[in-house]
Amino acid sequence: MLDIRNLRIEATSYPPGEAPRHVVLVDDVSVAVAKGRVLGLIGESGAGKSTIGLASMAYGRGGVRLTGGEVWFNGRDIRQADAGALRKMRGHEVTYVAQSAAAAFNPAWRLMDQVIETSLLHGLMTRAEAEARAVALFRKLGLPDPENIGRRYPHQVSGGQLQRVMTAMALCPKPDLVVFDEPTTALDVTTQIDVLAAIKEAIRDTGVAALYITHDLAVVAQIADDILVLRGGRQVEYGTTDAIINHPSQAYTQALVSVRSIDHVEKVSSEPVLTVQNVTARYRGTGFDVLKNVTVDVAAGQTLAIVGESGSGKSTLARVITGLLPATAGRISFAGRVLSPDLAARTKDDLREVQMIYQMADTAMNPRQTVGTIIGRPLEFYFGFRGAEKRAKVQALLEEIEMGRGFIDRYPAELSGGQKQRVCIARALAAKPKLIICDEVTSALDPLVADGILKLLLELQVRENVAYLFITHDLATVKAIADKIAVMYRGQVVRYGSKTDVLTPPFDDYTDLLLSSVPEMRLGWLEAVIGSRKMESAGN
Amino acid sequence: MSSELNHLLKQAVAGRMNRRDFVGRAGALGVSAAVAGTMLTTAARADEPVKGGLLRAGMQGGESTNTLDPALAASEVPYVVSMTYGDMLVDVSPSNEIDYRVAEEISSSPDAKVWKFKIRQGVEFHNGKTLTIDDVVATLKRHTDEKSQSGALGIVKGITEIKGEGDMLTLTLADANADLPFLMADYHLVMQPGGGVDSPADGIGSGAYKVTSFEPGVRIAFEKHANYWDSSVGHADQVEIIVINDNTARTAALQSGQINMMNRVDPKIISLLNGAPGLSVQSAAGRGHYVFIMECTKAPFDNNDLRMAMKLAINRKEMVDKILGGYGSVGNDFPINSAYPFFDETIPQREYDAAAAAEFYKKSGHDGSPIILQVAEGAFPGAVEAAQLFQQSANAAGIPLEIKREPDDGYWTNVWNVAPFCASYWGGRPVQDQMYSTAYLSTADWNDTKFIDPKFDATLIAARGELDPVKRKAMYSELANNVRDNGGLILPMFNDFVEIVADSLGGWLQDPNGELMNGKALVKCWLKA
Amino acid sequence: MSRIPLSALIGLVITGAFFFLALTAQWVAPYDMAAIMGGVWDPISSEHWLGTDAIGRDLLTRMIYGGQVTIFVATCSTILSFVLGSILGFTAATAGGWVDQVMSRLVDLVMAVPTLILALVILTAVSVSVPTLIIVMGLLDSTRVFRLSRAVAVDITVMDYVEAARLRGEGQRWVIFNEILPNALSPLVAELGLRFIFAVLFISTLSFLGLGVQPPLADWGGLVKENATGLVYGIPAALAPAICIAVLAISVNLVADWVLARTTSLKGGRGG
Amino acid sequence: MHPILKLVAQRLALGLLLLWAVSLLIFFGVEALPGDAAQAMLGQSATPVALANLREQMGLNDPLVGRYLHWLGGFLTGDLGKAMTNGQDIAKSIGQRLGNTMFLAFWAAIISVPLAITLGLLAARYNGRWPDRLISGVTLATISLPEFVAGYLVLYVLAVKLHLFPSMAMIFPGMGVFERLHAIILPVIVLVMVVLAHMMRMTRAAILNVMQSAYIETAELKGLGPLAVIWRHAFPNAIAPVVNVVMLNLAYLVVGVVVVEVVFVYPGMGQFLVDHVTKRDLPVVQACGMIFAAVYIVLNILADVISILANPRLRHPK
Repeated sequence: MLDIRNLRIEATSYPPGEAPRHVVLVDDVSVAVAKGRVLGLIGESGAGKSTIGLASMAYGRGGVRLTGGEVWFNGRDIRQADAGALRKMRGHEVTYVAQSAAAAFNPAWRLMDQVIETSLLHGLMTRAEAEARAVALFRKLGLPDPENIGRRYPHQVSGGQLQRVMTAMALCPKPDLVVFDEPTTALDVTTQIDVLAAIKEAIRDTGVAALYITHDLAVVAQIADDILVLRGGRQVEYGTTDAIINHPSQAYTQALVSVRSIDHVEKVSSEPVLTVQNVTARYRGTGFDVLKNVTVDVAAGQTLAIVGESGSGKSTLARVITGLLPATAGRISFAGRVLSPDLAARTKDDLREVQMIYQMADTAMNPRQTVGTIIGRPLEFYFGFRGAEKRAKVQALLEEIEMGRGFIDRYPAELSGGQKQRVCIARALAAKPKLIICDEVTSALDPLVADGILKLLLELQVRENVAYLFITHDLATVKAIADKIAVMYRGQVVRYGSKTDVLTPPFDDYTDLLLSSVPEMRLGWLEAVIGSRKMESAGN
Repeated sequence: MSSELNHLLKQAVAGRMNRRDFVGRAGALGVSAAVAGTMLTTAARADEPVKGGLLRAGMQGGESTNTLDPALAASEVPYVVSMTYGDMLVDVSPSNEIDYRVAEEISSSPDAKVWKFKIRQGVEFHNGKTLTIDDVVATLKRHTDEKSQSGALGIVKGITEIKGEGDMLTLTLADANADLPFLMADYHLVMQPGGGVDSPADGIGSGAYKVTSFEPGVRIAFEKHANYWDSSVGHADQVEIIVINDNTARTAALQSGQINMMNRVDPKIISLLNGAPGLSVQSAAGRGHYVFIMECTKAPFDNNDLRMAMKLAINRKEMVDKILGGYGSVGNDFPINSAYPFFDETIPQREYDAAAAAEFYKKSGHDGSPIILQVAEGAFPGAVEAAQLFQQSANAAGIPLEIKREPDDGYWTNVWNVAPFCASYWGGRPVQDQMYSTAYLSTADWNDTKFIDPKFDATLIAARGELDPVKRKAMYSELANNVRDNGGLILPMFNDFVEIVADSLGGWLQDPNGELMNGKALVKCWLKA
Repeated sequence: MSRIPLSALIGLVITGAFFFLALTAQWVAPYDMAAIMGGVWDPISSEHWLGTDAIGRDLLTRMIYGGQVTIFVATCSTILSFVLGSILGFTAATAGGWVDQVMSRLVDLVMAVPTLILALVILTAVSVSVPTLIIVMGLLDSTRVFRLSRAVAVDITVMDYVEAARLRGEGQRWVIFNEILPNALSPLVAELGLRFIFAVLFISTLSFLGLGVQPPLADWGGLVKENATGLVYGIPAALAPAICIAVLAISVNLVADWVLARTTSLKGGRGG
Repeated sequence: MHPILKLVAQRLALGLLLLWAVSLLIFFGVEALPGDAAQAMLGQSATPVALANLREQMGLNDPLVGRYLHWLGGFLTGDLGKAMTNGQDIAKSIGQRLGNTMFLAFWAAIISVPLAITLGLLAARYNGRWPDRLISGVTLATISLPEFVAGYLVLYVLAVKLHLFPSMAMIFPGMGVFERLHAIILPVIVLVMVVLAHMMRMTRAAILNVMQSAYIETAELKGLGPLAVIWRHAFPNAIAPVVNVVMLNLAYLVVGVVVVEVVFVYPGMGQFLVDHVTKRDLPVVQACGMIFAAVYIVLNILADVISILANPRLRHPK
């Protein structure tokens, strides 16, 4: 039904103030989707998977153009089709499920109106029929209160539910093909699994073909019939899911499959550098505590991983420790001394010895400062290094984070995601801290890159004997790096101890849910988990 | 017919040019005398008064702060308003004779100290009430009351007793004054029911038109006063004054036919307008004059040689051309011109004479430090430019004249009558005595040149009581020469009233007594059929 | 920087030319500004390229000097308003809390009274001179700059790198001048252009209402006023300065638009 | 209490506070200026005696604070007092002028607002193509033209040369609506020229800004046509900024038209205020200032409320 032959996609980008750049996004990719089949497109960011997905709707973002090959859909080459014909096709024969439903829904409209918009626009059915179908889909996708949820506005619905509504929107006009663009990436693991299941079921029942785009092989393994592995716009490997997962032939694919291969043996606990005792905190003007009576400590030169889903308060804990959000109760002592709860009241050394690395490296660096300035500032600020001396030290640091001295005069915009994060690490190191707070430092990165960062962090920990407070929602990462783990849920620590203790049964319900929700790279895992959960719920 | 001939004809009909001149200049355009003559007569015949219609004047000089109280009238619009809805005892005719209005007969005691005014019968106010002697007395009393803010206070304060019996009003004066009838024509002295004591601003008068709508600073509308006693005036059914302070807008309004006449024409555009179809420029030599005043009591101007140097160092002709666009006449350093009765034409005209000026300047022994002339735009139109011209001519004579520009705001309070040397404007007065008494008598409030000369004062007082015209003229001539040669007044120019009327307007006459035919244009003119 | 769109290029050239003339007026102008050397509104001739003005001064000369006054006053007041407005705006944004509240409310207060009226009230009383003009206009305009720079700064202060600087223990001045200012610059520069135009139009309007600089000095607005009466008779004298105002405004606008276009891709954006 | 009502209440309270502050500003501001009503009125004929008389009569000799409180008392009881200069009842005289101003502003707005928004949408639709350039170019020119120049040009061409419309916009009581409309055509044209550009550019900018959002892509992938995308999906989310700039310009139409009034001799608030400012007629200046400030504040509140209503997040909190 969809048949892409030696597709070539190019784009011209206009960086402000610079000469336009000409880039090839996708080159010589051929792939086919038969009716009712699901094709998984996998690859890192920049692999061109989304571009191909949109290409199958003959749509190009910004200056993107299809410059070669053919895209046959329902028996016609849509590269030749005119705007009118394309418009007829889009939203009717092919529909699209975007990565972030929260952004992809028009905030000014009620959900129902958006869900049925295309069905009415293309005159496929009457409003009544459309709404009936929408409600049916809502129910199938396991949305609460399917009759009325359509009357809500996007902001009134949770991210997981929005993603399902989006799926319903895509399925409503009875399309032949649905393009799923990372539909679960933005979700928490525990939510992701449900959405995943719902999508899979919906696809099976409606019998549509699907193009499923993701960077997470484990996820795609659960849902796709065939998988196309992409890298840098070229196809690496193409085969059935079973073939790709169990017998990958290409080195790159193997790397993807065996990702998270770091085995980190936890160190024996030593005396703590940071102790957080019965800390409670709330934001100004709000009525409830975001942190309730939290007690953890970080041993010198070791890593405490704080695990939890969004809203569990793990990032808040970081803000409390740094003093950005003064604790209302409890006490934080660091390197033998008590830290004042308020940032303003802390000594220069307090500030220096606790450093922070952010999730979004781009917003963590001033776009108007060079790498040299960014890394150099702490050196200057804390140790008063200037001029050549400072420059030398910065270059030393660059070496340390495995980047060339040449980067010293670059601007953040000129760096890749991984490089940016490394620079942030260097900036933290420059202060010679005893503790670095890492807030989701890898979650914005592609798996392989993330691995690199983790490895670097581990090495640095050994070399500099610095402790990490490692905040993440990704258990794989935790397994890879932590010495101790604290599981947080709704502002409280529900499970806390050494890695092995925390990760070995018996579990409390939440930890169990959390652990069981992490996608595993084997076929049928999804069914297994869902099945077992059903049984449990049936059991009690 | 060529536009120029057309223009000449208009001028002639409007009375700006006598028949002989017209025929002469028409001849210059190649029109035979006979043709020109007939032309004029036909044009003139087409000039009989026409009744009815709506007459509109577009005027500068009105603010939304104006009031209908004639006592407080200060700027042009209130002045014309008073003249339109109100009558005084008398008017002054364009030819400087007494034109009887509410009074129909005047007589005085030989010493000109007691004056009798016979009040006209059957004059009716707009509210239907008949005007009585009591109204007249009350009106004059209101203006003579020391506490009133009346603009006429200075004029009538010489009156010691106001008496009315039957139809005869008797005014007794402290000092003799042969000009009293002229003073009674002052536009503040509008006859009001009960003297307007209770409601001065109700706009009820006895004039040819009654106020129907008063929007200060915007529009004042009148309609004919049906029972007005004098049928020779008040031709239009309705008249309107529309306040248009912006020059361009005013002219545009006239051109697009929304108004029939306008005051205060910007001299710059006159040359452009002469050619314009359907309009004619009317200018009347008035008594208003633009002046630079030196205070004779303050250094360095306490030195008459220096004063003379300054007087000789100004180029009057250039000023008239550049500042007044030619619509004015050169001054002669005394505040009187031909518009006044008893004017002495024989007094020699003072010319610009750099050499003589330099001479006097040397003689004065001035130390050469800059002489500061303080001036503001508001002093008179083009004051700053005039000052610049003065500076150029004075510097040419080696006199270190410098200009200091002052803000308009508060100029009359903070600079005029305070600074030793500044620019000013005088509107003129109906008679010489009044002009001199207001600003040159040693004791006058507004003696802005601080000209103090007992002999001058004595002659001025004597002239007031002098009923013999010949003697009187001689006296005034003496006063003029005195001010001219010893005073602190530099008078470069008298400004004309320059106005534009549409051809649709009939009955226009030149009147030196004030703008828009001494404020009577709406009352005396008519719309041609 | 390498490729400037044609429109912006034109804008730059013209603006540059105007500023050049303004700077070199004394040498470029053919005659003395105040010298009366012809009749009233003489037509265009070889010795008077634009004819003469309402009292016979060379119009071209008047225009060149007028440009000098207009541009000088506009520039100074714009600079004043920016230095004042942006510093206060940034302070308000970074300080936040009651400081921000007080400042913002005060600005609201001033803005609640129409600018022109405010200017009229002040200028009718204090004697009008170039410095007073600059100060009055600068102060009045700084309120708007305050609003913009505050908005931009607020957008920036939420960035992680500002938080990082705070965590490092940097002081207020460093945060304002090293973290915020560089990123707020481009939108501000764009606004600078627009403000400059408003200043030009504003001073022209003031002069038109008779509250401009003092004769014989005259800015373009004043020149329009001086010669406006001629307009009704097709005397172009008034149009020349009017056109100058418009052309200058347009060309600066073109440049501003371009700067704006370049900055929208940037974090902080217009900041409203 | 519903958050919107709450917010409106807050804004109103704040507005009143602001209004009060404005009254202080104007009163003591005008007082601080050199010169006073008596001086301004008497002008050249200001003898010390007359000055003293008038000051006494105008009550300029009473203590400042006392006068302010007296004014405030009157104002709160709805009595604007009488003008110092001509003793006219302020409420009455302003009422008429305000009516005129509103009349002019109303028609200018009726024409300019829809026009501006339509043009803005078009410009956004053809972003970067010739319609956009044309529209932007023209509006740019109009925004760069000083009001009085625009005024004179229009006046010269339409009134003096072509005799199409009256050059003066005289309107007065007893004039029919159509007469009035005919009278104000020119000033309306000029005002539209003045405010159009600003609103149009903001509309365009706001739309283009929204066009960056992901849901616009969703809409396009739904197969909607460009205009449908802009009108149905972009515009509803661009309302807030547009409304704000519209309100700003409406306020301008009411409080900022002095120049146009001067050029076309229109009896509006602006000219009225200027006259009294130069005459230092404090009560009138005060009253006008309050009205202007009130207009500005009310319009701002209105803008806030509308943009809130346009935003479901605030309209329907979770």
